[in-house]
Parts: sequence; C-alpha cells; structure tokens
Amino acid sequence: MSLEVWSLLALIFLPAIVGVLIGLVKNEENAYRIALATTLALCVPAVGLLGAFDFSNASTSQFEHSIPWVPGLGLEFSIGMDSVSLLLILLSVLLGPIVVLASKTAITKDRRMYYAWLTVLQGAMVGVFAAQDLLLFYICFEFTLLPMFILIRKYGSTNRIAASTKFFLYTFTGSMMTLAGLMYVVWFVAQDAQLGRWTLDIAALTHYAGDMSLTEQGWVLAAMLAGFAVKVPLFPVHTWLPLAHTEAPTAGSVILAGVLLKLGTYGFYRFAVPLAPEAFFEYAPAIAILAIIGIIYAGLICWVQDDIKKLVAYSSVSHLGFCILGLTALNVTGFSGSILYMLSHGFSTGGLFLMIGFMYERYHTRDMNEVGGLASKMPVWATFMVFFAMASVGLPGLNGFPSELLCLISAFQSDAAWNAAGEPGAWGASLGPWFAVFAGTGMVIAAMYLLYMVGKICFGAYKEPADHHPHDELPTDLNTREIITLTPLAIGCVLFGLQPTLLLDAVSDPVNNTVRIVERANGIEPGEASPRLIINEHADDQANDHGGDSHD
Amino acid sequence: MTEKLAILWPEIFLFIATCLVMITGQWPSRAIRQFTPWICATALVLAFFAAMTSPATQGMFPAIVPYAKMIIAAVGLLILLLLSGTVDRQLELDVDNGKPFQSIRSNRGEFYAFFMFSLTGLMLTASADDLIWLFLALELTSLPTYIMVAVSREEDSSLEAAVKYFFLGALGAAIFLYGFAMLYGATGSTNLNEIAAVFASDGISSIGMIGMLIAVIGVSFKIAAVPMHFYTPDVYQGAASPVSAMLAFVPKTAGFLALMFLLGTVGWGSGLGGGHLPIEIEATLWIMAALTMTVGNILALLQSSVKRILAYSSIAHSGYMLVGIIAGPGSDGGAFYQNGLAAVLFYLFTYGVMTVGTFAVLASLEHRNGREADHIDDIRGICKSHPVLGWTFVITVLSTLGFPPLLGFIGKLGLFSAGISAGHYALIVVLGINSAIAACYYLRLVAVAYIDDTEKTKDPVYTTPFIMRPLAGVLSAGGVILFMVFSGPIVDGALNAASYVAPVPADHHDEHHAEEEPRTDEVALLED
Amino acid sequence: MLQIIQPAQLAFPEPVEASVIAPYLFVSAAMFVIGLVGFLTRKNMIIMFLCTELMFQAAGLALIAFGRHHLGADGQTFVIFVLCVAAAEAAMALALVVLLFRHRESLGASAWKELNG
Amino acid sequence: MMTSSLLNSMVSTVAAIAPDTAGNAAQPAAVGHGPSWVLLIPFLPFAGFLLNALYAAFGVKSKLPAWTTVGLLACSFIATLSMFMGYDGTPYTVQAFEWFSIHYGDKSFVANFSFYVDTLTIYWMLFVTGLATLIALYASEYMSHDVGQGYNRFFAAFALFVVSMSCLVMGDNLIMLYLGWEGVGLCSYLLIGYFYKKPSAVAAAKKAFIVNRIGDLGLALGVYLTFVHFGTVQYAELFASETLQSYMAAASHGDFGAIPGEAQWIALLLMIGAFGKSAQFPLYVWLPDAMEGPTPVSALIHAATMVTAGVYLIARMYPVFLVSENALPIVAWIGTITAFLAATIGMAQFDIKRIMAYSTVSQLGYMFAGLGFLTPTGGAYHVLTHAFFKALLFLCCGAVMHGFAGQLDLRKLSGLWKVKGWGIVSLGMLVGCINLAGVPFTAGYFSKDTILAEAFVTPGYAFLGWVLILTAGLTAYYTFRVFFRVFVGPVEYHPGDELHDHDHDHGHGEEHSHDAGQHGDHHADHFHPHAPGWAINTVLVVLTGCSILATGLYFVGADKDAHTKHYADTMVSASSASYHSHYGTHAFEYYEKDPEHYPQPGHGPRGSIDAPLAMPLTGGDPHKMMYYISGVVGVIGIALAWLLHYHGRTKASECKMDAIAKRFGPLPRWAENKWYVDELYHAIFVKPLRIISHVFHWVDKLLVDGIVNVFGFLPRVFAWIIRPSQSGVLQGYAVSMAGGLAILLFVVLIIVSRAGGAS
Repeated sequence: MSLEVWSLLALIFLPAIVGVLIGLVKNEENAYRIALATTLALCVPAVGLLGAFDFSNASTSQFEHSIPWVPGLGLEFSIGMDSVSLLLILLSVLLGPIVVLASKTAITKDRRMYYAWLTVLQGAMVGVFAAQDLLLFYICFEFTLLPMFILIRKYGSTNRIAASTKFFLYTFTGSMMTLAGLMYVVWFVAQDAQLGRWTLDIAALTHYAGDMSLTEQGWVLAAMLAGFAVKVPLFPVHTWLPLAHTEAPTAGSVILAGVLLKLGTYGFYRFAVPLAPEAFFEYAPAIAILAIIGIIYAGLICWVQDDIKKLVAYSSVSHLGFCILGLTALNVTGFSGSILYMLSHGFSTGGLFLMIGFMYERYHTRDMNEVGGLASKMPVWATFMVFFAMASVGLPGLNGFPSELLCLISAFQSDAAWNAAGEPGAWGASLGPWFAVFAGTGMVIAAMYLLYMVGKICFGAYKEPADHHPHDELPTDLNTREIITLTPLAIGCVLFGLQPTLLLDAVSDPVNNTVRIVERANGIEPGEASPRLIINEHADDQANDHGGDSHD
Repeated sequence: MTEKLAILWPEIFLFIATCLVMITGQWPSRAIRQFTPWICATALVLAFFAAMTSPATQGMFPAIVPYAKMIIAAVGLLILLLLSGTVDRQLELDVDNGKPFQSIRSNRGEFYAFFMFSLTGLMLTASADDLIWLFLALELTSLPTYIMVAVSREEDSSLEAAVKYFFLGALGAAIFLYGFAMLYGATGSTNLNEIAAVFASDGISSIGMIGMLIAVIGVSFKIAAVPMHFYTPDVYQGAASPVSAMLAFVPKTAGFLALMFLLGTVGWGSGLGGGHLPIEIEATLWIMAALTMTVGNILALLQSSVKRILAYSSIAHSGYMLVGIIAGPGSDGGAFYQNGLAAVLFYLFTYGVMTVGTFAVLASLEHRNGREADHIDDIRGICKSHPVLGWTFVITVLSTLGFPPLLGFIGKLGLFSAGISAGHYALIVVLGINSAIAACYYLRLVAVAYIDDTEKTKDPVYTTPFIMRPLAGVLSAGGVILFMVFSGPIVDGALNAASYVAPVPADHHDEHHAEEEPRTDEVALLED
Repeated sequence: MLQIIQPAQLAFPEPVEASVIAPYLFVSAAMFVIGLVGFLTRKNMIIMFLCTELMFQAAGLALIAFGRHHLGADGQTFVIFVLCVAAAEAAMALALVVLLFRHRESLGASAWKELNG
Repeated sequence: MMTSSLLNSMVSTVAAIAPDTAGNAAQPAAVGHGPSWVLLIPFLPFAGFLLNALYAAFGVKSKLPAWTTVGLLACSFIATLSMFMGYDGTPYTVQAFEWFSIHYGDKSFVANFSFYVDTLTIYWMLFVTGLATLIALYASEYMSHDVGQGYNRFFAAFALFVVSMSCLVMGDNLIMLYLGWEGVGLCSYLLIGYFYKKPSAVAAAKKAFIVNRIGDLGLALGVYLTFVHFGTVQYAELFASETLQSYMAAASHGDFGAIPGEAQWIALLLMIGAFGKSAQFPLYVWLPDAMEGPTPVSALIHAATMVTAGVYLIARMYPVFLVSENALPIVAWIGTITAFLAATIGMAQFDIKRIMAYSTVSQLGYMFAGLGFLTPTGGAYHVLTHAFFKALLFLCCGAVMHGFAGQLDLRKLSGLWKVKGWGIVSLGMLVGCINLAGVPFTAGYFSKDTILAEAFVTPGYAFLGWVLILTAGLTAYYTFRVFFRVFVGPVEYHPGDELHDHDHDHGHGEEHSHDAGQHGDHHADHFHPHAPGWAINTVLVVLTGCSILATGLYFVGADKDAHTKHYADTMVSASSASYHSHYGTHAFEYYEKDPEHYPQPGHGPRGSIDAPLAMPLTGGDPHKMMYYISGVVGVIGIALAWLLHYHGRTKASECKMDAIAKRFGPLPRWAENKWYVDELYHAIFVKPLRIISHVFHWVDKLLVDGIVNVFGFLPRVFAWIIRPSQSGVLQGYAVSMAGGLAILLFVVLIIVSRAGGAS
C-alpha cells in the first residue's frame, strides 16, 4: 500500500481510534486537547493527498485500495477518490479543528464523550466520500447519523430529544428506502449479461445501471430520493433540519451544514444521477420544482423567524435548493455549480452558525427580540457576522456567488429550446428560464432575510436579555481563539469567491464524465446540436414557431 | 445407518452430557455441582467440532447440518455462560452459610439437563429429514424450555409465563402435528425428500397444500410470527433474562429450520418464471412477515420493560427473517446475495449473538432485593455506572437495530438483497419502514443507557455476582464487532448450508433411488 | 430407516380407497375442532390441556387412517411417537397445573394475567 | 445521425468564418492585451481597503485612513489619466487572474477577473476616480468627529466602493460587471447604514440593498440569458458575435420579427437591473432614504457614480438594447416618468438633502430618457456634468449639515451667504444650482439639451420631450427654491440636534448621555455654526471649478473623422455605446441626407415616420430650438423660485409659496409624502409577502411538519389499537391466535382465488 492509501486510511480510522482513546482519558481537558491535536494532525495527510492527487486525471479514482470484507455480499472495503471526493474530504477535514476549537468553552460537561464522537464523525465523513464500494458508502452514510444523534441529544438545547430523534428517524427511514433502491441496482447489474457478477463497485454499477428501463430507473430514483432528498433536505421533507440545527450544539450545526447535508447532494451527484440517468432526466423538472419551492418557501420562512439559529437553518434549506437545481440541470455548468455549492455552503453557513454560537455563549439566547445592536458591543463579531451574511447572500467576490451563478445559469441553459449554443454538455434536462427566474427570486429573498437578521442583531440600539450575566471565561467581543476559528472560514469564503476556477478546473473532468453518462443514457450524441441551432439557421421563417416552443 | 450416525455425533455428545449433568447437578459435593456447566460447555465444544466434520447428507439441504449445528453450539455456549447462577442461588447461599445441601431443593441438574435437551432437540431439528423426526425434535426443543421458564425465577411471573408458553405451545404443536398428518396423507410418506419428490412429480394436491399451510402456521408458533406471537412478550418478561435469551434463539432457530425443511418440499420453483413458493404459501408467509414485523415493532414502541421490548423486537426479527424464507434459495443458488435461506441462516446466528448480548446485560444487573433489571429506568446511564455492560448493551442494541456497519446490518443486508433479488419489493419496503420504526425504540434504549443524563434513583441496580453473565455479554459484543469485520467465513458457511437441491420428480426418483437406496439401507441394517 | 419395516405391508395386502378412510378423517377433523373450541372456551386449565390432547389424538387418528390408505407403517409409527410425546406433555402439564394451583388456589387460566401489554 | 453531423460541420464552418464577418462590422473586433499597470486602478483602492481594514483591526485613532485613502485614490486617478492619455483607439483587456472557466465540448463559460478598456470605460473611470479622490478628501474633514471610531470603517467601505465601481465599469465581462454591481450595492449598504445605531439608517440601508437586489435579479437573469443565447459574457466576444451582428442587421431594417424573442428579452432584463441601481421608477424608492448615510457617501455614491451604473450598463450593452423592439422605448418612458415624478416630489420637500436626492432621481430619469431617445451620448454627457454639479451640491449640503449640527430643513436656515466662512459653500451651491437648473451656457444646460432635443428628433417621443421640458422648469424651480431659501435672504439659523448627535457619536452608548447633556448648547442663542475647514473648502473650490469647466467639454474633443461633436460624443461614439448600423444612425440627420432610404419600420421603437422631425410648435432644428426653449423654461423656473421664496421673505420659515401651496389642496401634502409610493409598496408588496411568510411558517410548522409527525405517530396509534390483544389472558391469546389464523387463511383464500381467476 502506498503512502497515499495509508493517509486515506488514517483519515478514516485514526479519528475512530482516537475517539476511543478520548473516551478513556482521565482528564476532561485532555479530551479537548487530544481532539484538537488529532483534527489538526489529520490536515497533514489530507493536504498530502491534495498534493499527491493527479489532477490531470481527475475523473479516475485515485489512491484506490480495496480489502475484501464480506465476499458473499460483494462488500469490500474499497476506497479511493476522484477530485470531487477529494475536495469534499478536504472540506470535512478542515472543519474538524474549527469545530473543536469552537467548542472549547461551549461544552462544559461530558467533554470526553463529546470530543470522542466529534472525532469519530470526522472519520465517518471521510469514509462516505472515499468509498468506492456502494455499501461502504451506505455504511458510512448511515454511520454519520449516530455521532450526530449523540451530539444533538446530549449537548443540544431544550428541545434536543425531539430534535435528535426526528433527525435520526427521518433520515434513517429515508435511507432504508435508498438502501433498497441501491440494492436493486446492484441486483440488476448482477443480472447484466456482460458483467454477470455481483459487484458493489461504484464505477462498474455506474457503467451498467443505465441499461435499466425507464420504469425501473424511476423506482430506483424514487428510492434514492427518499434517502438523499431527506438528507439534503429538499422541500417538503426538510422539517427535521431546522429543528436539528436549532437544537444542535454549535459544532454540530457547523458539521451538519458543512458536511452532513452535502452527503445528500453528494448522493444525488454520485448515485442518483449516474445510476438512474434516464429517470433523472425525465423527472429533473419535478425535482427542480421542489428545489425551487424550497428556495422560496424556506427563504420566506426565514424572514419571519425570531430564533436566529432557526433562521440560518431554514436558509440552509433555501440554499441547498440552488444546489439541487444545479444538479437537476444535468449539464456541466450545473454540476460544477452544484459541487461548488457543496463546498462553499459549509463555509458561509458554517460561519454563521459559529457566529450564533459565540453569541449564544455570551447571551444565552437566540431570540432576536432579546438581543440586538451588538455591533456597538462586539464590533469584531459584528464584522464577521456581516461578512458571513454577505457571503450567504451570494455577494460576488465571496463564496456564495459563483455557485449560485452557475446553478442558475445551468437551469437557464438546461433547455434545448432556449439554448442557442447547443453545445454538448450544455443543455441537459428540460428546465429552462422560468426555473432560473423563480429560483432567482431566492437571491432577493436571501437578501431580505439575512439583512433582516443582520439589521436586528448587529445594528440598532444595543439590547441584551434581562437576566444577562457576562460569561466568566469570555470577553465581551470575540477572543483570539474564536477569531482563529473564524479566520479559515472567512479566508475560504474569499478564496472560493475569487478563485472558483481552481475548484472548477479540479472537478471539470468528473463533471464532464457525469454529463456524458446522462447524455449517453438519453441518446444525446456528443457534439450534437440542439434543435435551437437549427432554428437559428432559419431564424426568419421559424421565429414565430419558436416563440411558442420556448414557453412550453 | 452409519451415514445418519455420522451427522449425529454432536447430538450424541450433548446427550451424554445431559445424562451426566442430571447426576452431577445433584451431587452433594459442591465442586462437582459447580462442575456441571463445564460438562455442558465441554459437550458443546465437542459438539461444535463434531459438527464441523459432519459429512454432507442427501436430500434437499445436503450441507445444512455442519453450519446449523456449529452456530447452535456457539450460541449455545454463550447462553450457557449466561445461564450461570439462574437456579439454586438461594440454595448455594444457604450452603455457604453452613446449611446442609438438600438435593431435593436443587434444580441445577435438571435445569442444565433441560437446557442440553433443548439444544439436542435443536440440533436434531437441523438433521431432520423426516416428519416424525422433525416432530420429535421440535417437541424435544420445546418441552424442556417450558420447564426452564417455570423454574428460572422464584416468582409468580415465571409461572405465569410458563403456563402461557406451555398451553399455547401445546396448541401450536397440535396444529403442526395435524398439518404433518395431512402431509403424510397427501403423499404417503413421512420422509421429507420423498414428500418433495411426490410434490414435484404429481403436483401439490389440495390436501397436501392444506397440510402444508397448517404445518407452516403451526411451526410459526416457534418463531413467534403473527398471529402466533402472543405468548412471546409475556414469556420473555416472566422468565429470567438468561432463559429469555435462550428463548430468543433456540425455538426461533428450530422454527426456521423446520420451515426451511417443510417449504423445501414444495420448493421455490412456482410462480410465473419460477422463483416463488406456491402462491397459497407465499401469500400466507407474505402477510405473516409483514404483520410480524409491523406488530412486533409498533408494540415495542409502547413498552417500558426492556425485556418486553426485546421480546417484541424478537417478533419483528422473525418477520425480517421470513422475508428470507419467502425469497428462497434464489434462482441459481450460487450467491449469498440472492439466497434468502442463506440470509436467514446467517441472520439466525447474528441475531443469536446480538440478543444474547443484550439479555446478558439485563441478566448481569439486579436490584438490591434480587429483582432483576427489567424496567427501562434500570439501565439508565449504565454506560457511566457499568461501562463494560453499558457498552455491551449499546453495541448489541445498535447491532440489533441493524445499524451499519455492525453485524446486524450485514445480516439485514442479506435479507434485503435476497428479497430484492426475488422481486419482493413491496415486502422490502415494509422491511425498510419497519427498520425505521424499530430504530425508534432501539434509539431510546441506546439513549437511556448511554446518552441521556442520569439522575439518582431510589432503587439502583447492581451487578450480579455471576461473572459469567457479563462475560457472555462481552463475548457477544466482541462477536458483533469481530464478525462485523470477519463475517466472510460465516457468510460463506451460511451460503453453503443453504444450498438447496430442488426435489426431483418421483418417477426419476424411483428410477434412481427406489432401486438403489433401499439396498444400501438393507446392507446397512445387515451390517448393524 | 423407515423403509426397512417393509414386511408390515404384508398385513394389508390391498390399499383402501380414499372413500373408505373419509369417515375416519371426518372424525379426526371433528376431534380437532372440538379440541380447539374446547381450548378456546373452557377456563379450567386441566380441561384445556385435555383439549390439546384431543387435538393431538385427532392428528393421530388421521395418521392411522392415512397409513391405512397408503398401506405404510409410517402412520402408525408416527402415532406411537405422538402418544409418547402426549404422555410427556401430560406429565408436564399436570405438574405445572399443580404448581399453579398451589400459588393461586385456582385452576382458572384467567387467574394469570399479570403479564400483559 | 446524418443531420447531426451535417449540422456539426455547419457549426464549425460558421465558427471558422466568424472573425471575418465580425471584422466588417464597426464593433471592436480585435481586442488586444493592455499594459498590466492598468490593474492599479482597481487594485490601489483595494490596497486602501485592506489597509483601512487593518487600521480598524488595530484600532488606529488618527486620520491615517483618510490620508491613505485619498493618496491611493489619487494614484488611481493618475493611473486612469495615464490610461486616457495612452489610449490609442483600440480597446484592450487586462487580465488580473482567472475567475470562472468551465469547459465542455468545444464551448466554455469564461468570465475572468479582467478589465476591458475602451473609451466608455475611460470616460466613466475618469470622473469616478477623480470625484472619489476629492470626496475622500472632503470626508477626511467631514468625518473627523468619528476619528478612532467609525473612521476606519468609513474609509474602508469608501475604498471598497471605488474598487467595486472600477470592477463594474472596467470589467471585461458581464459577470465582472455584476460583481461590481453588487459590490457597490454592498458598500452602499454599509455606508448608508454607517450610523448603525439609528434605526432609520439601518432600515434605509436594508431597503437600498433589497430594492437593488430586485434589480440585480433582473440583471442576473439578463446576464444568464446573454450567456445562454450568445454563448459568452465577455464584451469583446459578445460584440463581435456573428449572431448579434445579424440581429443588428435585422433591427436596422426594423425587422424585429427576425430576432428571437429571448434575444429581445435580454435587454428588458438588463434594464430592470439598471432601473434598480439607477433608482428609476418603480425602483427609485430606496435612493431618497439612502440620504441617511453620511453626506460624502450621498455625494459620491448616491449622486455622482453608483447611481449612474444603470446608465453605464445600458450604454455598454447598447447593441443588445438596439436589437430589442421594446427595450429602449420603455427606457425612454420610464426615464421620463421618473424625471417628472421625482421633480414633483422634490418640489414639496423641505429637507435639502432629500431635495437633492429627488433631483438626482429626476436627473437620472433624464439620462435614461436620453438612452431611450437613442442618444447614449446625451445620457453619458449628462452623467458627467451631473456627477460634478450634483456632487458639488451634495457636498455643499453636507457642509451645511456639518456646520449647523445636522440641520437640513430649509425652513430653519436662511442667508448663509452672509455668515462668515460660508462664502465658498454658498458659491459652490450657486454654481451647482445654475447647472442643475439648466441656466444657459452651463454644463448642465448643454448636456440636458442634448437629451431634450433628441426627444423631438427621434420620432414618437415628442410628448416625452415636452414632459421633460416641463420637468426642466420644475427642476429649476425647486433647485433655486433651496438656494433662495437657504443661502440668501435674512440671516437666520437653527441648529439641528438629532442628526448631529448621530453624526457625532454614531455608536457609543456610553457617551450618548454625556452628549445629550450638551444639547442645550446647540439650542442656545450663542450657537456658532462650525464653518468648513480647508479640506472641505478645497474640495468645494475644485468641484465648483470642475462644474464650470465642464461647460468647456461641450466645445472640445470633437473628432471630425468620426463626425462627433464634442468630448463626450467622441468618447461614447468610439465604444460599444455607439451604433453604426442603419438603424442606429442619427435619425434626423439620416433623413436629411437620404430620405429615400430612411428605414420605415412598421413597429420599430421609433413609432411612425409620420411624426414631424422638425421641432413641434416652433419648427426648426430641434437641436437649435432647444437652446432657446430650455433656457427660457429654466429661467422661468428660477424666476418663480425668486418670486415665491426670496422676494419679500423676512423669516427662514415663511414665504409666499406657503399661501399659494394651500390653493393646490392636498397636492403639496401628497407630493411631500412622496405620493405615498412607499406606503403603497408596503401595502401591496411588503405586507402581503410578510403575511405569506407567516402563513408559510405556520404551514411548515403545522402541515408539512405536522404530516411528518402524524406519520411518526401513526405506529404508536396502531400500537394503541392492537395493544388490547396482549391482554395477558391465556384464553384471549388462544382466541386471538385462532381468529388471526382464520382471518389470515381467509385473506389468503381470497388472494389465491383472485390469482387463480386471473390466470
């Protein structure tokens, strides 16, 4: 095994081992130290992997290694990564030290257990993205529920039991259906005359799954949606998220927003699209409509929240609508935008959750009617708050913008009738401009609710809860530790905003591949011109006809 | 005859041990009395190895014997550990305090003997190829457990459990016996292979079908399938935890083996394009499976007694496993993923290990007054107060939930893939939804034991003085982890055991066997 | 093993028609149903147990009838084993009932309903 | 298959010949790479932003940020100047770094962080950086109350604004423009909300951002559509695109039917963006409220530069607007409506800064009307002159506000000219006012005339022309109303307090009470206005000079070869805002030269050709007639203002107008209340949306989550239902078993019989 494989294994298993160790240490303070040291140390192999990754060959799975596990089921401990996985792994690893740092003063009881599970969660998340075996993916996907469940149930606020239970059961129920769907695909591929063996290798499955009939794909897609859509979450199966986010400890919220929701979108990208390409093509508009409803509906709900954390939680629903919209566009811009969204959303929303956490530690309330005007007391805090809010609004130059832009453009593009360019990889599904228009209102709504939040909490006259007592360990404004926690996220926001092309280049190959899969499955030849181009050639006589088409 | 004998060595070892423990258990010398479980253990170990070397048999399931008996012996060992101290506790205390030993008061001998009888019966079930044999083996498995339930605790509730168990058990036995009679009537043979051959050549007559249905329904009492499940929670709750653990494994295994053998006679080759049981049986089992899972799981939601929860969960698990039975051995039988019977065999082992672990934790805890831990508050915060037990509990419960990547998940995966391969999508959806419902109460158990804050209770629980019980738990939890990682051999074993030779129509059979088989038998008889 | 007892066939040179055994089967079925109904309706545990015995014997009767029909010894063999088992059960049942009676001074099955839910 | 490969070859053929055909067009086809020092223009202010941010982080308590900003902005201005000097007529791009590039097949979505320099860019950047430098200098004094408090923050946002504006104007693609667009929006938000303890400022900032966001949505969709339709968002590629060229050709014949609907939609969508940023009806409501910000901000962002971004956008994308049948007429109408509406409101306001704000809205309306009248030159020229004189006016108002403790009510100030130290301010005000009023031979006069005349030149817009002339009169009236009330007449002043208070200590609660104790001083008779210092005066002098000198621009810079008449014309005509198609050529001149071939569109934006091309009512060349007409109208307005607000006025608060106003019934009150547009918007948009949001919230809580909870609860319900079967009674169990089996077998029987029947 090469060093890279060892690094990857370390990323998955070291947290688990350390988690056990943390559970055994005597001193609670040491739990924090060990967790911090581990999460920081894990950055080394992660960066090493980044360095060793061959980006010229980004769509093939690299650092592959597989260990037989349950041969009877074809289950192998098979890991590896393409560039999409690599980036998501980096995201997960990066968030580790941040959430550990952010928890230092926030968590005061049972810290061993807390840090142990936080660390274990790290490994599981890496496992999800590194899995090259369908069931290994599923196992890690499901396993992440447990640490999160514990973090919410044990360290959440008042309504934590209901929140954690709903979180677990909702996603668990959905993913049981997903398991059934995935197993069906595996079974189908095993029947394939060409392959004729039972395999859980994602690449092989992706290759053969497109042979399923449309009906089969439809059911498989429905099954996968049941799990992934809940995880994302897509309207109308989103209600667990605000609750979970609101009740979770800060670190939990950050991880939830930063990575765990991305498991759903990653599932969409990695499984729902390639394994049911025709069905996805067929039902993409329906999914996109749900995404758009989510964008608007959740956005408006944000606007009337009093609980600041709930506001940000609903904003996640709204934001991830864009991510799904990009996926349903089924074109290169859409997938790129969506992957970018997966990466960048964690930074801005994660940042907002941290901000709220820091505020909560000081004022012990999340009610925006009780605190306000914090800019005068906590200028540094307020600056970061405005910064992350703006990143979340999708201000160009910050991280929200490139992904939002690409997702919307892709929806616009994603209609043969509207897409004059007619290039391969461009038009994807049949969404069209109206999707972009309605989704675009999300931009306005995001501005409404985030500025509403910023206006209430940062600006105006200073207000504090009646029973406010200053936190013993914390200064009025952010301390150095907290600033250090926020800085990487802020840098990430700017970096993603100004250099999205780094990421776009990195994911370009896999994305083009995925688009090819969809196109091939739907009988679109590479380089085939869209009908639009023909119309352009004869613009004079067809213009009127076309006008009718475009609004269909 | 020797051929039969060759596969019966495990039973023989167990039977010898049974005879021995009946004597040693009553022995005045304490050392010898306490040696009793070790005899059982030795026999079980011997049986395990004897089973390992069992040759293949002829018939529908030629390779089932070694696997089935090995898992029986292995889980039997765990249960044996768990049974320590169940009976004669007061008696031994009295002896410690200088009272003379009164063998009349001692239950030890018969208790272990019954346990061994029951395991013998279970193993015999695995070797059964005849209705008479099957009937006797099933009764041998069940009858001792009735007594064990009754004597396991010196409380009224164990008697109540025993009476319910016994009467309903007798009813169930009567039902499947009547089914057996009709099967015999329909085919003229009690030999399962011959019955299968008749069914294969002449089709299944209506009396045969009714007989089969009645037999299946009767046997489903053993696995606590709806609507034959009613006794389960009461009996589990009434019996001592170790005995409940045994009840969760032993009759269930017997029932599933019997179901496999019975259904093997009609085969899974019916339906359009094959791959299905005859529709009457499939419909029955389908409804039964769906109801069993659902009823088990939803009723478990309302319980506050951990043992009742586990009982209902045991019912639900029978429902899961029925999916494997319905799915059958798959079309080509070459792979685990589509062999539902292999999945069932694997799951039986999995379930045995997990459930023994969970019960072991309960069995290891008791209140000051000797009342055993049962209420959900009794396990509150045990991860703090008794870390080893607590973690055992958490691991085994999560595994029972089927939480990946624990052993239970791998077991459930087999059922999932077999069900899907056989095309029973709706049933798989029911299974999925039920797993989620089940998650609700398993999570409650995990949360109570591990996560939630603890308050001081008036009546805390303490560990029992029997070190073997936690040991059983730890071994189970260790097994869950170990076999999670190295489940390959067991999966392969289960697959091998589940390889099903579809019955050959009787006319062919006659040409081959009717002329050759009896001759060998006669020779064998002469040699004897 | 059971095929060895082939000589038993000698005693019944002719297999009988299904119609010949039909009455036996009716009686058997009736016994089974009576047993079942009795089990469901009677409260006394001893009588309940006897009802299960009745069901067992119904099966036995059916076995014998079928055995005659098929001209095989399997049926009778089976019945002998069934009788043994029934005897064993009876022993257990009586022991149990006595024990229960000591505790509750009642033979009614409904005296035992502590465990429920 | 055949057709597709055939099409492929056709596509590639078209692609191969595209550069040639593009070369024929007048659009800049070959775009070279420029010198990289051009990057200094945006990056120097960016350095300023970073430095100021660092100062803020380290709590610098001096005027250091101001000097940093002024210095860097000056350097940026110098760089712009040298860009202007060094420009050789060929547009070029300078790339800072890659931003977006996604490739698929042989196409791509490319939008780099690079800058596009042509004459329009230079034209805009010159006054943006120049004014920014001056206003930063002004602010160094104006904001001096806040040294060590919000000073760093102010200049950081200020510098960031210039960065954003540079990106907006100089970006080489629409995405960069969008970046700048939102960037200036952010800075506007931050600066309007500078006094963040004041709820009205926070509300105004929020309103500005959100209203702008609505426009931004339109812009964004326009950009997307541009990309989807033309396959590029880069100006150079877009203007050279074969498709656009063919549309232009079609449009020049009035043949809009040949242009696909979605291509025409682009302009309409971009237009919405422009309306938002440039405060056009119906999205103008944010701008008057934006006066909550410090006055330098109002001057730079909300008068001179940012609000002209809409004009820039339309000018930049003029080819795309030309191919849209309805876009430019709508722009013209909206511009005119805005100009008139804002003027009527401006007439009734008493807050001088608000009056200036409404006049800005109104003047922006003129610019838009100019764009709509097919004279981007006129629009751009008015942008330039307006930038100078409106900045001047705002800065003068700011000086007044600064000196009189936040007093802005024209009823409470009078005769400032005579107060010691206020000469320069008053002079500046006068110069600004004559420009705004369109007094003959001022820069404002010429630039406004360019637009007005074009209304009569372009067929179909005569009515709008008259409305604009009327508006010009109103403008002159309300402009001089301010001047006559505040700067001349009897000397009288009352200090403001509330604004000053906020101006003074915007965010320090501890000092609040301390300050409040001093309020008595302000109200006391011995209040001494705080005359502007050297920085303010210098800036005012420079700007006064610029406003006067801007007149000269009308007479210089003509380019005979290109048939342009003055500096602005030359600059604009050499850029994408020019139109060298048949359709776009100056209609009047074209008609004169070649009436035979005058395009006769049936449904073009110009309406019917039957419209008289001579000046209506008066006849003659509209360009010449307008000199007289608008001059006269302006003077009438001023005279009215003199009569009603100066003549015989003895007190600051009373004048003849008060009596006249009463005769108009409720109209003045309605105008003063801005025709209740804000209230209307609140009632028809905000309120319903808020209600919908609440409804959604409850729907989410009760219905969506409720269903989930019901499903979550269902198992328990079923469990409660079947729980009685576990009664604990042996007999019960037996009965249940038997009954269950009976039902089970019955169901199976039905299933089997069904299946049997089917097969």
